[in-house]
Amino acid sequence: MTVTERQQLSYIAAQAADARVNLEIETEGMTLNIGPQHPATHGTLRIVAKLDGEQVVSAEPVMGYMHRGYEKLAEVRTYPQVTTLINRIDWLGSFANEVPFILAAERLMEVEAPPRAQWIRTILFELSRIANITLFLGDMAVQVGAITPVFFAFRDREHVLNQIEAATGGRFHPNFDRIGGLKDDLPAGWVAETRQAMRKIRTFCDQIEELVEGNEIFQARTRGIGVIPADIGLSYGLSGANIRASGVDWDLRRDSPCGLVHDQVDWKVWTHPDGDSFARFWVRLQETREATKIVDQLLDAIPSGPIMAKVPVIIKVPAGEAYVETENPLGVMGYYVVSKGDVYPFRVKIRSASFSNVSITPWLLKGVYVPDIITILGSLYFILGDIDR
Amino acid sequence: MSLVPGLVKGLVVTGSTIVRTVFPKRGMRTMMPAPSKGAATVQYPHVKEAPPTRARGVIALHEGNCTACMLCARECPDWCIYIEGHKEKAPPRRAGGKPRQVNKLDRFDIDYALCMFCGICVDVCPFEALFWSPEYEFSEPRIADLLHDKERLSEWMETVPDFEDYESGSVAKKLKVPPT
Amino acid sequence: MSSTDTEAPEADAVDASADEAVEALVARLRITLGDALVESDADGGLVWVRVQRDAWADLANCLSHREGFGFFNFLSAIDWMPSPFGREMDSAVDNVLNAVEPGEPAATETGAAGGDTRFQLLARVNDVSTGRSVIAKADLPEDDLRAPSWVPTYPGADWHEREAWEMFGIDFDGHPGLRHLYLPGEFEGHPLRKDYPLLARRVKPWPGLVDVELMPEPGEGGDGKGGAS
Amino acid sequence: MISLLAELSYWQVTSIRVVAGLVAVLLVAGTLVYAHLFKMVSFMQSRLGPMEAGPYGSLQLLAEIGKFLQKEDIVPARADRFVFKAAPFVVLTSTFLLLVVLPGGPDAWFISNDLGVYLAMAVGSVSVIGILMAGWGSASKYSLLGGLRATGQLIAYELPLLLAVVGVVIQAETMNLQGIVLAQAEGEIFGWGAIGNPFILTQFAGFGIFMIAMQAELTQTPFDMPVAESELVTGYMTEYSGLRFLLFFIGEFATAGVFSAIAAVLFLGGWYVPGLDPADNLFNVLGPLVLFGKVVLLTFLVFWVRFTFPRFREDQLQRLAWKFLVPLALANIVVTGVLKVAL
Repeated sequence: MTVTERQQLSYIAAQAADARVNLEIETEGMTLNIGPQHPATHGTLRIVAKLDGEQVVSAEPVMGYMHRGYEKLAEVRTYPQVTTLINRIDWLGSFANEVPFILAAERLMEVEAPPRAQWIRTILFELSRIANITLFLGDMAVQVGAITPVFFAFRDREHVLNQIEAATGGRFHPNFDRIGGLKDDLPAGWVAETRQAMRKIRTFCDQIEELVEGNEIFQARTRGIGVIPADIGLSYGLSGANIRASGVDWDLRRDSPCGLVHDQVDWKVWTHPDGDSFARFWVRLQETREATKIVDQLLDAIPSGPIMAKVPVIIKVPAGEAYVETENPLGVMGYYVVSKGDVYPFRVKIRSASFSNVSITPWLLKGVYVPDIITILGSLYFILGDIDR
Repeated sequence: MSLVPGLVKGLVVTGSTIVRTVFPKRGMRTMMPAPSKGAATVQYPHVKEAPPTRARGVIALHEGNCTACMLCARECPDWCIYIEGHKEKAPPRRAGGKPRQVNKLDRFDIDYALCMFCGICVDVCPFEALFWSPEYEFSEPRIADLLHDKERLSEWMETVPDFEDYESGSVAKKLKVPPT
Repeated sequence: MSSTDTEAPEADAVDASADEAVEALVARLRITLGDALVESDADGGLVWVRVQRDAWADLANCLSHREGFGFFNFLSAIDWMPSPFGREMDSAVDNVLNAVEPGEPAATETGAAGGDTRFQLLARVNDVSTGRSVIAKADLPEDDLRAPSWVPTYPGADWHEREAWEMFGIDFDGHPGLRHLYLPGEFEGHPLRKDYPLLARRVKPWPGLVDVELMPEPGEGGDGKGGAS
Repeated sequence: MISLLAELSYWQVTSIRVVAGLVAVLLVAGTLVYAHLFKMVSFMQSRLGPMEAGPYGSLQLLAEIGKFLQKEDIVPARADRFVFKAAPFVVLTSTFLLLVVLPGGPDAWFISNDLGVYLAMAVGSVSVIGILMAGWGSASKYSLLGGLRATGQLIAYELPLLLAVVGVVIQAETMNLQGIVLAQAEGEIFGWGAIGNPFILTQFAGFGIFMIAMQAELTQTPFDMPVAESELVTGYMTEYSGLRFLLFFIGEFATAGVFSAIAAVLFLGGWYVPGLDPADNLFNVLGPLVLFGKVVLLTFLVFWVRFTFPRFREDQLQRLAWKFLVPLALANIVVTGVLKVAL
């Protein structure tokens, strides 16, 4: 775990600012309610920030404005019905939400999807990652004030969404994964179109690199802001690009591939030693590029065959407990499924990435300026549905 | 760090996007501005993008195939399908045979205000009575009007496209849409 | 994990060494925690350890500081009581509501690593450098739902414990501020307990209940995917 | 033209000037909104922008105005009502006052004041008071933060703005804006006078500083912290609705136009185009159009930058102003002064 000098310095600076805040000038604090209706909160997260001037003394996220109680709802739904719900957890990368749940159920049922289904699953998994992170790349820029990149992101994400829709029928809520395989096979011509979409995404990444990442103002706004040391990030449960940006070389796609075929292709896990907002942006940009490469390689080698294993008509999952986690666009997402041999899961614990990722904010926001709250929240990248579930 | 400042590169990116949007054909070679071709957006009510054939726009009902077996209503995660039916004697298939007992569909309503467009009902239907149509223009000013009955659902049957061919390597059976 | 490994012998070898590692880990934990470690289980890459409630914080300490499980994954709880509301959709079953003996915990039916009480804490930590992980469990007596907090060890447990507190009513000693996380402040009840009714399923009759004679075997649609494959 | 005006009575001249002023502000603001905010930015973002109202959406602005006029004029409960209501007018007043010193042709001007530059710089700061009033009077924390940011920022950027102009004043040897245009029209660059002497060529450093400071003065990205949609939810404008928001909106674009016009006068030769006689009566008609063209050009630059760049943080902005722009502007003055004396 490399904690660079810069990271340590920024960390010390942040801590010092924390101690300094109310000593320098004895002023009365102000409480600023950021959200629940605020452009930077991606929905309805609310941050109650106690300010001294423009400096944050303490910040406390308040959520639940969108709590839908999926863990309770899942208990009264059959296994195929649950995927309908969990599509809506991280609504920008919906397909990726289905995968760990289906894999957990498959593990309990001891069935395995045929290779073609695994392949297509992985492709769609990566496509939803691209669709998700593409929007982040534009959104992060809009958080620090540049308006145009987010339109580029919406424009080019469309190509990926079109492909997801052409294959699954749903733009945002595919509900395509089934226990034992997939709902349907790919339509003709899909592979070629997806390749083209991947080319467009790579062009988009180049544009973002020049428009946002290389921009001196963007760097001034993000470098050294919101530094997360690796060990602290881990103890808060940060995952995905957030922790890789702190130098932790950990990616479940590579380290424990379960049910997905990431181990069949040649790709790289990107890390950044700095742990600041810029590093998180940079890692995600590289990840998007890498994902297009993964998709390209997978498209070359989709095996032929069925897309559905033999499963009973009425799915009753044998009693047992299973936990499967995958490296979703936002980080580690896992489902702890407890079954009692019924058509309903007895208990589903949804481990969503954003919930843990955002839990570090009270620690992270101490001593920063108001604009940096937005930068840090933007760079942590959460989806409200993924926090509130 | 490259020699060209990132600020300038950014301006070039946005500037060239302006040029590409206004002069979509290979930059400035043809000097006719045609932004409506260069833009990524379409003017919706005038121009419509065709959704893919698989798009889950609205559920269409092939009434003749429905036997009111309730499977879709039971499997619906949102409980948004309402079916009522009764049994009826139908004339025999062949002359001289016994009269058959058929289930007649009285009511088949889908409450699209509740529907999550998951497609489970279409999947579980054993008699091929439900189909996805890419039709998406069925918004209503009042939420109660989103409860559509079987007549309306049957109208959408005409917009159901044929199933596409599968990508090479597939062994799945291609399905057919029954003629309305 | 093993389910996707294509080469069986190699997978076995991996499994064998993994099993040894798990055993060694459990043995080390047993040395530290002694009798407080009640049970352990391992299956397909997952490791469960069940400890006594009082050793809950010690377990976290041990896992974090000695064993290198630095990544806090999640913390939650399970209510093992079978739901008194039946399937929540069939009003016929619903009517039997009162006939069902409520609250009898099916403790013997609990899953991996067993359990004795209705409520069970559930947490998971990972070691990102080696890819190991442990799922921790602890039984909580129903009349005294409290457990030591993990926050001093894993600061990320803060919100998870708040969630468990409001969803199951479990108190965490040493937590810096147990207050509502998702639910409004004046909310009453603990929604994820099995005896908490899900109103959405009760205010409206199940539309699938309409009495129609069963059709000739719905299964004849083939492999159950009906019109799809 | 001057002879024509001389024959009219005072009230007639005044009304002509008022109408001209209104047209100059509203028409310019409207054109800028349509050309830049609606169309240029849309093309930059691969969209078409408004297309429904009028051909290519050209009447969209009217539709927007109609929409704003219909909306309720909400005053927050604990707001300082008078200050809150007056603030947009103060901002707009500053814009109109700026216009007064602008020459549109050899005889087409409102007032020809020998302290024109001085006046422009002075009344340009009045808008700060309006913004601070809006920020304070709204009784909203976001507005207050926005207002305070605006004040700190505008004060910081008045200085480089002023210092950048000093170089021009030294070179033109006058503070009369009309005189500055004529000095550019008749001047020569080191003895070469084919295109006159647009000060952008000799005062390029001053021009750069002026444009940066102007961007900050107009609170456009990368210096838009006072409005900062993603942080402060449009800052001092948060609580405004209806007509008063519209006034802020018009004020923003009109000020952009007027400041660009000042920049055009100071650095691009104002209403003059090279090759013609500046005393030609033609310029009384052509001049405003030429000036307008230059304004569109400069505002294009302003909005291009605005919609491309992210924004600075407040402390970074102050650092840029005090540590970079002010010293550079001072150095520019010194060099200009030395060259002026030496040559």
